[in-house]
Order: sequence, then structure tokens, then C-alpha cells
Amino acid sequence: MDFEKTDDRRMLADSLDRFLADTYPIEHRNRVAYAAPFHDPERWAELAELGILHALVPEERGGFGGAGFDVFTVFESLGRALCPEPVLPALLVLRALMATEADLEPILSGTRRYALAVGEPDAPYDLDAIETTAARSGAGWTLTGRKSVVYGAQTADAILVVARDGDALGLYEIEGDAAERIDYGLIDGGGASDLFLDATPADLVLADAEAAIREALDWGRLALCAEAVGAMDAARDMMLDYMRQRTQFGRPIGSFQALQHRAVEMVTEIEQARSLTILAAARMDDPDRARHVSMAKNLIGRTTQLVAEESVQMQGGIAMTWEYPASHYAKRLTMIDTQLGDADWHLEQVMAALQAA
Amino acid sequence: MDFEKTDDRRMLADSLDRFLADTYPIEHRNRVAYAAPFHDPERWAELAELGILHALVPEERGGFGGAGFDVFTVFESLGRALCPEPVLPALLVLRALMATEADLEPILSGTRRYALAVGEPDAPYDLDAIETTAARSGAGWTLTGRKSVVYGAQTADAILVVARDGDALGLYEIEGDAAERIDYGLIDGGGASDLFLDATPADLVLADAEAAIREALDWGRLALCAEAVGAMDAARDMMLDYMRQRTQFGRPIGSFQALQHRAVEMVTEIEQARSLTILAAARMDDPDRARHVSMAKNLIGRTTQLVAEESVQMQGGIAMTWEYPASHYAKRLTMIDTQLGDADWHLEQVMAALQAA
Amino acid sequence: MDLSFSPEEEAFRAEVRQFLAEELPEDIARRNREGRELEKADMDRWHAILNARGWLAVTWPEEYGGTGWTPVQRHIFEEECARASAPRTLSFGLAMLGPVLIKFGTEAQKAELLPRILDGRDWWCQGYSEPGAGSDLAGLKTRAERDGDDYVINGQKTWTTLGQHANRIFCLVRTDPDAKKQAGISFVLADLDTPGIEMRPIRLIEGGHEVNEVFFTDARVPVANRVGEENQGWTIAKYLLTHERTNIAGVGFSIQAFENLCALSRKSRRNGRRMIDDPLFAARLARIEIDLEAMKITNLRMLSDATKNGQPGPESSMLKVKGTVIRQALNDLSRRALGPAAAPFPSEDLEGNAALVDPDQAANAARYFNNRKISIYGGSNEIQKNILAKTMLGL
Amino acid sequence: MDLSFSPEEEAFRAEVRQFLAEELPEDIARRNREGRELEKADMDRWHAILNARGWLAVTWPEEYGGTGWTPVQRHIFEEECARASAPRTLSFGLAMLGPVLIKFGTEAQKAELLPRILDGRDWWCQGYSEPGAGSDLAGLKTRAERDGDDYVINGQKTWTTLGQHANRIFCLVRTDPDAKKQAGISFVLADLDTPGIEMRPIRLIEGGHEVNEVFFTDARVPVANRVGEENQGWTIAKYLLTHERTNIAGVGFSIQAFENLCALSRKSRRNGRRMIDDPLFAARLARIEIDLEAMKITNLRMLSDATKNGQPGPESSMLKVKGTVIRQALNDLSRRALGPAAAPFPSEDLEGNAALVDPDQAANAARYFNNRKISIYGGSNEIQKNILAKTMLGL
Repeated sequence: MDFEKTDDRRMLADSLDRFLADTYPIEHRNRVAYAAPFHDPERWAELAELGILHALVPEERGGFGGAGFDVFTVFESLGRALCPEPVLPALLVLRALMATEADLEPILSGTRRYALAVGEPDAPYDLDAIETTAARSGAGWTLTGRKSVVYGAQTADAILVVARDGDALGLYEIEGDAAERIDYGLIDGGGASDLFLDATPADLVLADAEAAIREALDWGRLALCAEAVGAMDAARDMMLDYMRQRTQFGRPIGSFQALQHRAVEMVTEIEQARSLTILAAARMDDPDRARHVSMAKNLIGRTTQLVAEESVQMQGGIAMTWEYPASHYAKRLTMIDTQLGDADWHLEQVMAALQAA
Repeated sequence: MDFEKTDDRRMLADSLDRFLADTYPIEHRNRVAYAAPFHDPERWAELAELGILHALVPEERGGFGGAGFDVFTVFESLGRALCPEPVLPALLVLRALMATEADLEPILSGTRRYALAVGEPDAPYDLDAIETTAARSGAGWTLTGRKSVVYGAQTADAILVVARDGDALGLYEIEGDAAERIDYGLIDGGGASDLFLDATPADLVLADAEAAIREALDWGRLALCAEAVGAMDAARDMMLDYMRQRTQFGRPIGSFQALQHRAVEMVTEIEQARSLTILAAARMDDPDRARHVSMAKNLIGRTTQLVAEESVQMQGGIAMTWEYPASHYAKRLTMIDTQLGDADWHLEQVMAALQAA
Repeated sequence: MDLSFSPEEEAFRAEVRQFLAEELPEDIARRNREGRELEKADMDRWHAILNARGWLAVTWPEEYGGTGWTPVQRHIFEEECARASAPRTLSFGLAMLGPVLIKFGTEAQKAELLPRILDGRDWWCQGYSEPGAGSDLAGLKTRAERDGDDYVINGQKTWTTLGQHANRIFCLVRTDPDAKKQAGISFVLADLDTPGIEMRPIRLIEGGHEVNEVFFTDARVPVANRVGEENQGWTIAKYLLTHERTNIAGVGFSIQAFENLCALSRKSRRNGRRMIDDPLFAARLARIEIDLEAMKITNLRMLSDATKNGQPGPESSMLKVKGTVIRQALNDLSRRALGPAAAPFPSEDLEGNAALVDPDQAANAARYFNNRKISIYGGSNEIQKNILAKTMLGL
Repeated sequence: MDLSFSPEEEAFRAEVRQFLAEELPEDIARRNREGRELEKADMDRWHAILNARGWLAVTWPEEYGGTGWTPVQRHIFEEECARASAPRTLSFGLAMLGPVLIKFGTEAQKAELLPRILDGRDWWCQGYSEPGAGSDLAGLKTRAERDGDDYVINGQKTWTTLGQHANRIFCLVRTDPDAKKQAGISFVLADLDTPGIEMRPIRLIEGGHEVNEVFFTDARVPVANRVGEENQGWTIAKYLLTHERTNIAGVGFSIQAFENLCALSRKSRRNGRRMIDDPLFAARLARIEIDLEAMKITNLRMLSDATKNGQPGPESSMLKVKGTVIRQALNDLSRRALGPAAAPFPSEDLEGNAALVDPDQAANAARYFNNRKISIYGGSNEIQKNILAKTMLGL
């Protein structure tokens, strides 16, 4: 039993943290995160060069990592810096393609950006309700349906689309601009698109892809949990600094007992959420991967809400302003919950496991 | 719009409060509430003489009240004094018999005590799951099944039993000792019995009694809500007194901000719970009676838990002792939730109404 | 006890409902329902419609052009406005300065200023908070030094809501720097075009421009613009903070939010069923319905007390605390109900695009974030709890 | 990071499991599982079995007859004991006095007293709290005045758990009445049959007799019974309060309670379905499962830190606070799951009556009420939060 990062991962985290601290301060982050293309292509290339994408994939597929704790390490650092680069879409696509023979190098090198299109307006989280259909058309396929809030699609060269061919879910590739696309920024920074597929020509990448997609989504969920842990650590530190320095009624506000107790409760919940994220990272290759991921994502969802709301409340008016970084952390922490299944959706998965046991 | 009690009800409340303060101090209460027959038959007779049972029934049936606010008034006072007399069973029976021509006088005068047997081990709250059956036997009927935790049955002269005849639920009367009966005290004071009916001879009181039973149960729920309001007021006052007087680290514990805020939250929730109990009392003759009762009982269940747990926690060790009245209030407040439908069960009724709307 | 409204009150409700059906512009109602900020022109339009009907100043006595309504009438009006998605009127002139002038102003001040509030010539904003002072009003630093018939004001105010639309500001300033904290404060009025007063926008968490900073640099304001005695401003400040305000619980907002949310959760689907049929979501919805239903009655109970006693007791602070908790929970639930669709940044581009975002719900995430303010401003919920612990609980 | 146990640790787990399968008396396990208090004889029996195996004093070094286990081994032992429904050993001698003697006692004290703890000749109880002092230990009033080779003790202690079974007591007494609060306190040991020491039962909320008051009236105790220096008792008190205790989070209890609860909710029916199929109940159950799963890892993380640093950091107080919250939530859920069937007062009459009450769940409501204590004693959760705010958060 060992809860320390290995030397390799500590080095990766250190160099990533240093890079982000140097090149991605919050002012820069806010400049690029809220204006098209909603990230910084130059930094993206540098991040890829740093090897953070390679860290997401095992050696036999051209990476140098690929374990749960590698993903944890990368996303924890991204979360701490509130980095809006589309690393999550890359992870989702890389892990979905693990079930294929595809050459991952163009993605790993950062030269070709992908997005994974899964969710739909009436099926934001659940694969079973997906309605986008794939139909044969000559030697190829066409896709018809609507994909909503596809993270990173606004800047993607290509998009992997999950579509239904009868009962089977398949994975299909289209060019980034093959379908009508509406791009937009997100309230917490970064960008996404809605896709309107209308007999859009596509290549089949993987038939019977459901297991691969589920696994890829679980990797994405782990990444979001780790990102949340990093962002919560940063939000907590900011809040505690503020509580130590800011005085009201002639005393530091951190000396008020009601706030002290709430700060302690918040810090305790962060540690609990970190614990389950660590556990999920350790269980990514186990048969009960999905259950552990759902447990973690549920607790993360509950905890990010607590941290976002309490940190704003306890810092008061200043945290309501765009100027002050805490507000952007609060938004990101809040919106992480609605990516890849919110707290309730994941709770329902844990409930189902209990009921089936 | 008027939130004051009418003069008649104020007089009733005053005389009941005075009677209970004089004759039912907590030491007496604890003596009778925890030892068979788990109430005080002498006080029972005096309470009936005072007219509190008459207050539960309208004039045309021999009472002098019978409105929601009458029931509210009586049970609020009983709750404040933590009185374990079996007034709730009497109310349930009286209201169930409103659908019949039965002479209510023996009950109203307190001379004949009844209990209403509804819940079963696998159907503690829901009429639909009731399994006790009624079968014709010559001119009469027999009942077979198990009724659990029948409040007040330990001291009842007769019991009204809810049983199933095919799809219909009927109301049948048996003598108090007609079936095997195990009597016991309750952890929060007062008594109950389990009934083991095995072809037990019974008289039919009302066929197709479902609506009458539902209405009677709603009256019982209103009574429990009002009892809870009274008990919460008392528990709160006790706690606030303690917080003002008890010093620790050289200061009254009520001066600690973390406790102050929690006390304010508790008091706020008590007012909210009182509000919904008032609303339910006002809606007892309306078509959406059941929904209002369920809203109130859900909020009461949430609030009694908060008040019981927080008042014990904030008063500390002393409230963990039998000696100190707050512990008995905490128990009663906790166990009220599991009478006639707990917070979750009632929430499900409110959810169903929302879904059907 | 009797929870029914009197026949007169029911008739009043019918009158209000008919007025709203006839006079509330549909575009304003829609914009308000969609959770988007109103333009100044829309606010002015609705203000004028209410004024024409004489229903603008709901807390003022009739002699000053107010409605003279009872608290119950105000409650009914508020409830009907919420049901009809009517926007709230601006509180700065109507609910804050007006009552202050009526209680503390000179006859000349009342005669001059009250009509200008009603007819919309004056749009007032508020200079209470200062950077670094937060809920601790007594620590304010903005100074007004007497120079002949003027005060010369230097300092900075912040959180000035909708100041960008205002032409006038009322502020608390320190007129005696040597006095103890609460003493030495005065309440003064200023034209915003006074030289030396500058307003700068503050961008809020969700990206909107709603509040401002106001800088005073040797700004000269006539001493005649002071309301009340010099150095007695604290009395006015306290009056304002504890003064009975219509619907401190925000029940109207919450009713509107709850109805929107029900409609959304019946319309949208998740996991192959209506959102409202998801038991966990339905449980959240039912719980908040119950809390809100309770809050309506709690609010009425306190209104009824206030009517009897002439003034609300300190327990009305409970309405603010619990009311904001309920509103914020509703905002949270709307955001949850939309799921990822709540994520797009509200922009004029997207607003027009009905294919993309349900227009009824476009701004829900933004509203959630923006409404985190309601438990912070006007005396944070923490401050309210401090007050309640002392005044109501005697701790 | 690596969350797996080493082969040695897994082998140890197997050894523990086998031991429990072979040696834990079934009647003791059942009584413990049913949530009923153990008789003294049962506790003594289990104590002797563990001692025979050398697994009794899990926090003591081997040289004093302890196991010398690592924190991870202790965790494994605790987890396996919970799974097997083995009762906890009594902490007063083993987890509290033993470590104090080892750190502060004289060689003579260690040589005499430690073996008597192990072989069961001494059953210790604790004299820390006093009426009116609660979590404020520094305010204690019981006085010990030097008279020749004795202390003469006068005062009163309370919350003395299972004192009715004990023959000896360790207490904090004030030996210098003029010193400042924390100074002037000493740690002394006393035989309970000393003239002038009287024990009286306190009945607890749920009706049980678990704790006691102890009265000292001119009770003479040899000065040689003092542990540590005179007036230095505060150091020992702090050591005891912050000393690493096995399983401060109570994870073992919680695991056992969770498994009982799952079994109950699969077995019992409500509204025509299994309790576990009720979505609101299942949601409560799943949420607590998640919290408990997280607590297991948090506990391991802190154990792992403690192993590295030799001592746990102040953050171990988090384990106490969150651990008690989780245990109490589980007790609450068990009570809910039983519904009205939780209401009967536990009594010997009912215990025998399997027709009436599920024997596995007989004492659930009583346990719920009794366990409200765990967030109060041993430094209430409020005190823990005060400490955490200062030491861990620097507030």
C-alpha cells in the first residue's frame, strides 16, 4: 500500500505544473477560455510536446503511461490550473480507439485533434437512449441525428460519433466540418459544439463498440474527477488565504467559528473525494471499474457543489466577480458535475449495483 | 387570513396545558410511559372529562370541534407535554367511524378505548400491500393475518382491524383480547401490540372502507405533525435555556457562533414545519387533503430529525441521559417519523402528485 | 386560524390578475421568464405602466402617491406578478430611498424627490458598500468634509447595482472622522453627473454587467442634499436594513422558478423517460416544492404579525435566509435539469438560436451563478444569523 | 500509488480470518451483530482468547506484550474483526492507560500494571470528565491534596464508561489549585475499593446502564500511584486525546453496520417490493456506501502517513468527525429501514421473541439513540473542528 506518486509521475506532474504556472496564468486562461476557439492552439501544441497525451496511453500503443494514476496525474494538474485545453476529448478518443488497431500517433503528437460525440438532447448521459442512427450507403455509411454539447468539437479536425445501427452502437468517424455545427463557448470556459447530422457520410471505425465506449467514458469520468480534485485544492487554498487575510469587524474572517467549522467540513469532503478518485484510478482495469468510477463521480459531484458554493459564500462579494479567480474555479467545479453523468445519474448506477447484488 | 387561534381553541389549549403541567410533569410521564400499561388510566379519564376527545369530532357526531385546527390544538399541547396517553388511536378510530352510523359516545367519554390496526410487517405504511384477509363465517366474519405495532392496542377494549376481502379493504371490529396479542412498551414511551389473527371472529363495521381509512390516517398524520410541533417547541426552549446558562471555556455556550448559526437554522426549520402543519390543518376538507398532509408529514419528518439530533448534540452529554427531559423529547421526535408513513414515504406521495399533474 | 383570503382580498386578486393580463407586455414577460436581464427601456416601460395605474409604490402611504396597501395586498400583488412573469420593480428608489425620505426627509425633499421617483425622472442607485468593508457597514471610509454649503466627498463605493442606468445616488458617508464607528455617518444624495464622481463597471461571475464601482474625488454635493441630521446616518442605515421590505423572502421569484422547472422537467427526457419521472430528480423537486409551500405560509404568518404589530419582528430575517436558500436550490435544480445543455455561455448569438437552446431555459446556468449573490448581499446570511441569534434567540 | 496489500499483508489477513473463524465464539458474534450490549463475562472471555493468541494489545510494542503491528496490520485486523462481528476490546486499559504507562510510567509501574491489563486482572475505567466541564477538560475541579505519602481526593467524575465492571480508575485531578487552568493537573491511578470512592450508575437515553458517576470523598491514594510528574498531567491528557488510536474513524463498526443494513433491506418488504428496490431508500443506502468507501481509503491514507511520519498529523481528527457522521447515518438508516418495527423498547422479554422482532435488528433504534454519544464524547465534533481549523487550516 502506497499513496505516494511514483518518481516518473511526480516528474510529469512537476513539469506540467511548472509549464502551466509559467504559460497559463489565470489572466491568460480567461482570455483564451472565453473567446473562440476557446483554447490556445499554441499551448496545446506545447502540452502535446510535453508528452501529456502520451501519458494517457500505454506503451504498446505508443504512449508511456495509460494507467489510472497517469490519467489522475495529468488531469489533477490541469484542474489546478483551470486549463481549458481539450485534453478530455483527446483522452476519450484515445481510450475508445484502444479497442481498434488505429494508429494513435497523430493524436498523441497533438497534430490531429479529435472529439467524441456521444450525448444527445434527450440522452445526455445514457447510451441506451441514443437515437442517432447509422445507415449503410454504398461502401460507406451515413449518420443522422443530433449530438449536443460535444466538448472540443469546435476545434476538432475529426469527430468520432456514437450512432446506432439497429441494436448495436457503433463508432463512426466524420471530418470536423462534415456536418452542420454550431460552436459556442461554455460558461465555465472552453468550447463545445452541437452537431446536426443529416445523412452525413461517415467511416465505420468500430462496430459493436458499446463496451469500448463505456470504457472510454469511464476513463473520461476518472479524468474529470481528478481535474475536480486539482481545482478543489486550488479553490480551497485561495479561500483559506482569503480567510486568513481579510478582516471584518476588526478580525480576520477566518477567526469566526461558524466559518471555521464550515471550512473544516469542506476540507474533509475534499479529502473524501480525493480518496474515491484514487480508488477509482486503482480499479480501472478491474471488473468493477464502472461501479468505482460511478462512486467517485457521484462523490465528486456532491463535493464540487459544496466547494463551489461554500467558497463563494465565505469569500463573499469579491468571489462574485469575474476579476477574482475564485469565481472561475466555482464555475468549472459546478459544471464538471454535468459532464459525462451528474451526481444523480452516477448514484443510480451505484443503486443498481446494490439492488443487483 | 388569520393565524391566531379562536377564543374557544385558545381556552381548550390553556386548560389542557394547565392540566398537563399540573398532573403530568416529566417525572410522572416517564414513570407511566415506560411501564405497563404504558399510560396512566386515571389521567386518561380526566383528559376525556376535559373534553379533548370531543374536540376531535364535529357537533353532529356528538363532539364540539372536529376541524383541522381543533386536532392541531389538542395534539400541539399533548406534544409539548410529551403526553403518552392513547389519544392518537382514539382519533384514528373516531375519524374512521365518521363514515359509519356508529355511536361515538362510548369513545368520546373515554370509557371504551379503541385502537386501529392497519400496518403489517411488510406493509407498515401502505394500504395497497395489506395482506390480512377477512372471510365470511356464517353470519359473521373471521380475520387472518398479522398486524404489527398497533399503537394503544395494549390498553384497548376493542380493536378496529383493516382487512382485505378480495380487492376491497374493510373495517372489522374485534374485542381487545380476541386475538393473540403481544404488548410492549415503546422506546419513546407509550405502548403498542402486535396482533396475530388466526381465523379470529370479527364484526364487519364498514365494507369498502378504503376512503374512510385513508381519511382517518390523514387525520392521524395531522395529529402527529401537530404533536411534533408542540414537542419541537419544548425541545427548542430547553436547548436555548441550556445554551444561555451553560458555560464552557468561560463563556455561555450560546455565545459560540457555530452553535448560534445552527440554533438559528433549527428554529427556522421549526417555523417552516409549523407553517405546513397549519396549512394541512386548513386543508383537511379539501380535495387535495392527502397531498397537503403528505407535504406536512415529510417536512415534519425532516425537521424532527434535525431538532432531535441537533438539540442532543448541542446540549452534549447531559442530553444523552435518561434523567434529562431533552433525551425523551429527542426520542419521541425521532419516532414520530415512523408513525403513519415516514418522510420518504410521504415524499413519494408528493412526487406521485407532481408526476401525475 | 383561517388561511382563506377575505372576499375583498379575493376581489383585489382578480383585479390584479386582470390588470396583468391586459397591461403586462408579452415581450417583457417572456424575457423575464427566460431568466434574461431586462434592458433599461423595458424596465422603464413597465415602471410607467404601473405608475399610470397607481400601483408602483406599494410600500408608500397614499398621501405620497403610494398604494397604501396592506401587507396581505402586497403579498397578493407579488404572487400574481410572479405567476404572470412580471418583472420586479427597482427597489432603490421605490423600496429604499422612498421610505427613507418619507420617514427622515424634509418636506421640501419629499415634495421634490418623491414625484420624480414615481414618474421615472430619477433612477436612483445605492452607495452603501465599500471595498474591503463587506457586511461590516460601520467600517465605511468614504469621507465628506464640510466646505461652506457643500460636502466634499472622497472615497469609493462598490456593488452599485444598475448604477449604469442611474442619474442619482444615495450614499452613506463619514462626516465625523473622530467619532466611534457607527457614529459620524451621514446619509447624502448626489447627482451622478457631479464632477468628481465616476462609475466603472464590475463584471460578475457569469459575465454580466450588473454592478459598478463608484469613485468620489473631491466631489462637491450641497449640504441640503443630506437626509436627516448630520452624523445620524446610521439610524437611517439601520432603518433601511431592517425596514419591512415587500417580499424579503423572494417567494414570487421562487414560485416563478418552480413553475418553470416543472414545465421543463415534464418536457425534457432523460434515460428514456421524462425527467420528472426520474425518482431522484422528482424527489429533489418534491422536496423543494414542500419547502417553498412552507415558505409561502411562513411569509404570510410574518406578514400577518407585521400587520398586527405595525412592524415585523426580528424573525423576518429568517425569511431572507431561508428564502434565499430556497431560491438558490431552485436555480441549482434548473441547472441540473438542463444537464450539459446548461453549459453554453449565454450570448446574443445563442439567444436567437432556438434549435440549440430551449429559449425558456437559456440563461439557467448564468442565473444560478448570478444568484449566488442573494445570500451575500443586503447583509449576508451569516450576518442575518448573527442578528437572529442575538435578537430572536437571546444567545 | 498502489492500493494493493503486500503478499505479507495478505497472508496476515488470511491468518486473522482463520483465527476468527476458529476462535471467535458464535454466541458473542451473534450478540454483537444484533447490536446488543455484551455481558461482562463475554467481554472477559473474548479478551482472554485474544490474549492467549498474543493479539490483545495492538498498539503496544512487543517488549510489553503488544503485537508490534504496523498501522496497516492493525487496519486489517480491525476490518476482519468487523466482518466477523467480533466485539471491540475495551479501550481503557489497552488503548488508553497502556500507552500512557509505556510513555510516562516508571519501570515499576510498567512492570506491575501492564501484565495485569493483559491477563484481565485489572479492568480500568476513566475519570476524565466532570459534571459541568464537558469538553473543557482544563476546567476540572476534582482536587488532590498532598498529605504525607498520599493524595486526598475530593470531587466528582462522570461519564465513566463501564465503571460498574472496573476495579481501578485513572483520573485527572488538580494538584495545584493556584496554577493556571492547564497547569496544576496530575494523572493518578486509584483502586475503586478505596474508601471514599463511590460509583453510581447513569441511565442513558435509550435506557441502558453504560456510564457512571464517580464520587471522591477524602479518598486517599498513594502518591506512588501518580503517573508522570506532579502538575504535568495535562501533557498526558493531551497525549491521550491526540494519541494515535486504532481505528479512530470507526470504519470497522461502519462496515458491519452497512452489511447488516444491506441484508435487512434485501429481506424486508415495503409497498410490495423489497426495501432495497425503493429508490429513495436505495439512494440513501448508495450514498452512505460511497461515503464509507471513501472513508476506508481516507483512513488508509492517514494510516500510511502515520507509518511514514511516526505520528498521525492533526488531520486525523477529520477521521473522528467524518467517521462518527457516517456511523450515525448508518444507525439512522437502520432505524428507518425497520420503520415502526424499530419502536419497541428493547427488553429481555422481546429479545426471546423471534416472532415479534427480527433478532438481527432488535436493538437498532436503541443503538441509534445510544450512538448519538459518539459525536459528543472523546472531544465533541465541535471541539475537533475547532482544533482542525487552527492546526490544519491555520485559521
